Amino acid sequence: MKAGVVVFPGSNCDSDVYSVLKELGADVKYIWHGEDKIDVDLLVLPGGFSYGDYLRCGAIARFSKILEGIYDYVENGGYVIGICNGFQILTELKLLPGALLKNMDLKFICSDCILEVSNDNTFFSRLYKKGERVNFPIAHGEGNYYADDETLKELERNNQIVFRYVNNPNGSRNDIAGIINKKGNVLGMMPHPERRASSLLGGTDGIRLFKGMIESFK
Amino acid sequence: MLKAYIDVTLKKSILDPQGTAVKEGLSKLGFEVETVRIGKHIEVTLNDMNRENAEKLIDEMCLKLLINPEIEVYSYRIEEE
Amino acid sequence: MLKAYIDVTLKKSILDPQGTAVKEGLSKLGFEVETVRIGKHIEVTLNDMNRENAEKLIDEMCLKLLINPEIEVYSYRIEEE
Amino acid sequence: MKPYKMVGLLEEEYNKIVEILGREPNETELAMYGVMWSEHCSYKNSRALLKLFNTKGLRVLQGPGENAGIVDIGDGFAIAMKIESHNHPSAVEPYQGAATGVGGILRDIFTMGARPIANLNSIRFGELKDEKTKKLLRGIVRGIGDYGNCVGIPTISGETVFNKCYNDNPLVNAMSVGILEKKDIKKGTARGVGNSVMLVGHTTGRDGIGGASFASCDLTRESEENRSAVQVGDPFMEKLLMEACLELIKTDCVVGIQDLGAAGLTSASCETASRGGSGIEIDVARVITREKGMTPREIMISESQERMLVIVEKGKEDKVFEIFNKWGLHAVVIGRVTDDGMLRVLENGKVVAEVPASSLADGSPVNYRSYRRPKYMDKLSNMDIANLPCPENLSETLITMLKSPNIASKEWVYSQYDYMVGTDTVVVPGGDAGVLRIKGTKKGIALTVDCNSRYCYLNPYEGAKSSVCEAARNITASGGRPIAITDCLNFASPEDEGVYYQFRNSILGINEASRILDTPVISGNVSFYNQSEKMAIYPTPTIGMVGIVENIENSMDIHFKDKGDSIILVGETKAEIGGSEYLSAIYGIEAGRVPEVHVEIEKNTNEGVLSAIEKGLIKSAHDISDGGFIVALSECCFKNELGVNVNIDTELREDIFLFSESQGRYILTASKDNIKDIIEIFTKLGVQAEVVGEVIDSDFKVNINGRNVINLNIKEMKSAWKGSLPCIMNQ
Ligand SMILES: Nc1ncnc2c1ncn2[C@@H]1O[C@H](COP(=O)(O)OP(=O)(O)O)[C@@H](O)[C@H]1O
Ligand SMILES: [Mg+2]
Repeated sequence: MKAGVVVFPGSNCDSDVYSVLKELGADVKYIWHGEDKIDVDLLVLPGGFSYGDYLRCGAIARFSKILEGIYDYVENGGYVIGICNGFQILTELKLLPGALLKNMDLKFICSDCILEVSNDNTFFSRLYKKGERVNFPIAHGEGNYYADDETLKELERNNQIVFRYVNNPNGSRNDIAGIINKKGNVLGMMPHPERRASSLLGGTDGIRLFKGMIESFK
Repeated sequence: MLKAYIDVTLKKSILDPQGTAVKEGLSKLGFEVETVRIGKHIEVTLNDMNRENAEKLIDEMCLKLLINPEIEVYSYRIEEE
Repeated sequence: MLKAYIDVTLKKSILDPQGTAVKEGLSKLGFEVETVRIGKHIEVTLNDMNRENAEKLIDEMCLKLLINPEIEVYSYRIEEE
Repeated sequence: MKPYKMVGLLEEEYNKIVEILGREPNETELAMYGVMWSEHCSYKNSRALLKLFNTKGLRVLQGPGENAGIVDIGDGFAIAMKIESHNHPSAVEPYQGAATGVGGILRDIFTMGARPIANLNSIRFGELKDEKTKKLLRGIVRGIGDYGNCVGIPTISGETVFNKCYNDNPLVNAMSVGILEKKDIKKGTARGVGNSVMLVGHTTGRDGIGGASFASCDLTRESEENRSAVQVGDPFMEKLLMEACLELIKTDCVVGIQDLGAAGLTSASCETASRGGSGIEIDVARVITREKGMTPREIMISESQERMLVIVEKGKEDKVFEIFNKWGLHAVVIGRVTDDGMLRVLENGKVVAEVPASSLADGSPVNYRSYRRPKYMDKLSNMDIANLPCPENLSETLITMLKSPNIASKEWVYSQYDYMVGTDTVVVPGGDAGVLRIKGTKKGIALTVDCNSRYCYLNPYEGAKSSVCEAARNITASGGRPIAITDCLNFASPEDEGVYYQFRNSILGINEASRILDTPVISGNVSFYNQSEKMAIYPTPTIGMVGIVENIENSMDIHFKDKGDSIILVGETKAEIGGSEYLSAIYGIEAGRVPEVHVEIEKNTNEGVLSAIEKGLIKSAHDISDGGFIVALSECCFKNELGVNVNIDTELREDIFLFSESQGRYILTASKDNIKDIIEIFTKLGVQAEVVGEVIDSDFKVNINGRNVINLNIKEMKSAWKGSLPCIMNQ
């Protein structure tokens, strides 16, 4: 599998994801936001504060050169994972429905966070078991997932919710922590699986997400 | 030159915890108010052009970048500078 | 009921990183504008009172809580609801 | 008002300037002297004493005098670190003041060629009763968090202290730590006639004009109206600037590099010139300004953030343009290096200021201030505290202690900081020191900031010594060997003889501990005039410390792990509740004799703890500080919700044993099999260590001389401790 981690001005979890993929033996590279060709099997939109997140999170990054071709790429079955800021960018791109609002208590939250796997039947989550609880840390100020009632119903109906918070930390509707598009090749999630890839750093729950993706290509 | 004053607020149907927090803050200081909503205020200075074009331009900017229609609404006024 | 629409912006001499970023964002989309400044927009609904009192009240709220006169300025209009 | 007064200078200082120049300075020159000779930039009231510091050591690659100090950690790597105050700006505009404090300290680190890898902060507030203090706490924490989070630097440790002496003067001390390869060290030096002087990063505006002199005066009404002195931070720009500078430093075109902090372009240019023994000529017309019509004076002293001065080898400017262009940043050549030792400022080719660079940088008069032991000290330290009644219900007393803001969990604070970004944080906030792994090696570093300002108030010498020792214990408990100090000396007015006594004795205290522990002072900062008309802050010499964890697998946290493990108390408990958190929180008294600290014993004790850790004998380690044995014991239980059964034999009164803050103590746990070996280690070192109990399920039971004095449930204690700050903040 060829993976590419996009570097926007203001990305700061780019090297964290890169290292995890690299350690797992993936063929991974950085992709500068100003490049114009997506020539990988998996595109990673990493966490951080692209363009300072100054207007709305992800609002400006969405117009990066590299993302011009993302609709075609997704249409043709290319995989995309957006983590934290990456999730925000995916909603701004409308590749995923809804939006991420300020956390309910208005504070940035960094902490461990227990999630329940709601859908284990995706390219991304296949090494987890439905109902299983995992600990991925969160670190965000605007992770409060919002979609209108209609959209929520549809997400539920199509089984598009992949991860849910066990103790909702930010006010997200339906405890949503991560969702996938209908086609099943675009995942957006607020928690950081890349921060749980070593027992030295508190656990390895996150590593299966990356392993799962890599193994799918073998 | 023209100046557009744009106000962006969350849709009515969406909770505004920031507004609620400010309302509470005001009440602690003894100011009792009915509601508070908080949004963004954007001032854009444009080169001279006719008003109609300016309005079209501002609408376009709002819809493309300045707001997210999923969650926000906007209004504006344009003045000569 | 009265509604006050308050706009809070950074003082002119103070850097507005948000505005700068948005200006560049707009320019990438082909919108060339002179300047962008971003501030807060606050809507406060008050119980009925005379306009003069309402203005006094809003001024007080602004200075006490809503703004920091160190770096921000404000303006507002009041309308009947 | 006399013009020199307007820029904050004294008559004799003005006369000295006239003498240096052989003429009257013009307006621009005077403003430049005003900012450079301000207390904040010139250290005129502290320089003489700072010379006393122990600054040398085998590991020291760069001591005080540069933007940050650097120590060697082996394997070709070095650590740069520095702490700095942003007290005054944060008092006036908490969010931006604290944010720009973080921004400034980060630039100090990457200026040295180091990539910032961790931030720390020490923040101090008045009593958490009134809305004003809560607003400060909210704003300052958010400011620190937003800036560091956005740049992507984890904030891995810190301290948050409340005391009424900070009611009008909150303290914000920001510390940053970076890593670099030894060969990449860069300095803020201008050399080589004809080399280009480039200004990179943000544009220059009118914000923050006069900030340096602002930081050097009392917080009176006048300064509250002093409106342009606050700056707005742009962490996004900082991130880009950091990446661009680090990329640039890897090329061969940089001769010197220096951030623009207080006193802006003036200080960056005169300091680089002065360090390099050269001169600099710049044309302000080339500086990109944010506003039209800025005067040379304004451009020279603007403190607009996120800017750097780079001295570039002649002919290699294009490389700089290329890199900065890629990151979407400005870079302009504003001048060149000369050999006449002058800082010459031109405007479109016309000279508007011309002064000897070194006279600005190092020429200010040095004040040898007089000092006298303040009267309150004897009165307070002789106060009789032995006759205070012992509380009847010590369980209740403990709960009250756990809820008191100084003891309560600081999660409300540090959960607003991204402490994991970068995926190197091995020990997270909430314990003793924070620990980071160093990728590509087996090593880690441990980091902490500490100061017990109540001790320093009652006895500056012992208090400062204790603060160094506490920092060293925090490092040790995390599995690190302390190697260097950065200090931030926060005091009231140096013009007050009593304050100067506090200042002098604090330095002597730091120095003694630093020599014995072999932790040289490699960088630091002084902040005076932390006082209002009503009160002065307690002397607050904040100690930032770094230690090496030889094998990162051995890093340690404070949390009890398994039922049945033995609890070991290391060190001797004496009747030392003077200046304690107990006296303050329960009796409202801040007096008494502060605990004695014997640095030699501390050193031995630390050796013992470290050796037990490195041999893999123990499972948790926590030092005993604020709140004494019983508070430290409680803190070890919370994370894994385990309890204790502890039996103490002592001659001391029960409350005194439990809450005494005797120094040099730790709580360790280990499985029963290892106890013999551990005790032996300490016995050999002549350090007291004994098993006092064991880890059990969920009850917290303490018996003294066979009598049960505390009987609580861990869940109940934890909710008191954890819920306290959020509860107070939401009231
Ligand atoms: N302002 C802060 N920033 C980051 N971490 C903090 C802050 N305040 C407290 N902490 C965390 O909480 C821990 C406990 O604080 P404290 O009781 O002061 O510790 P100690 O007495 O060991 O220095 C600190 O070691 C640190 O990890
Ligand atoms: Mg400690």
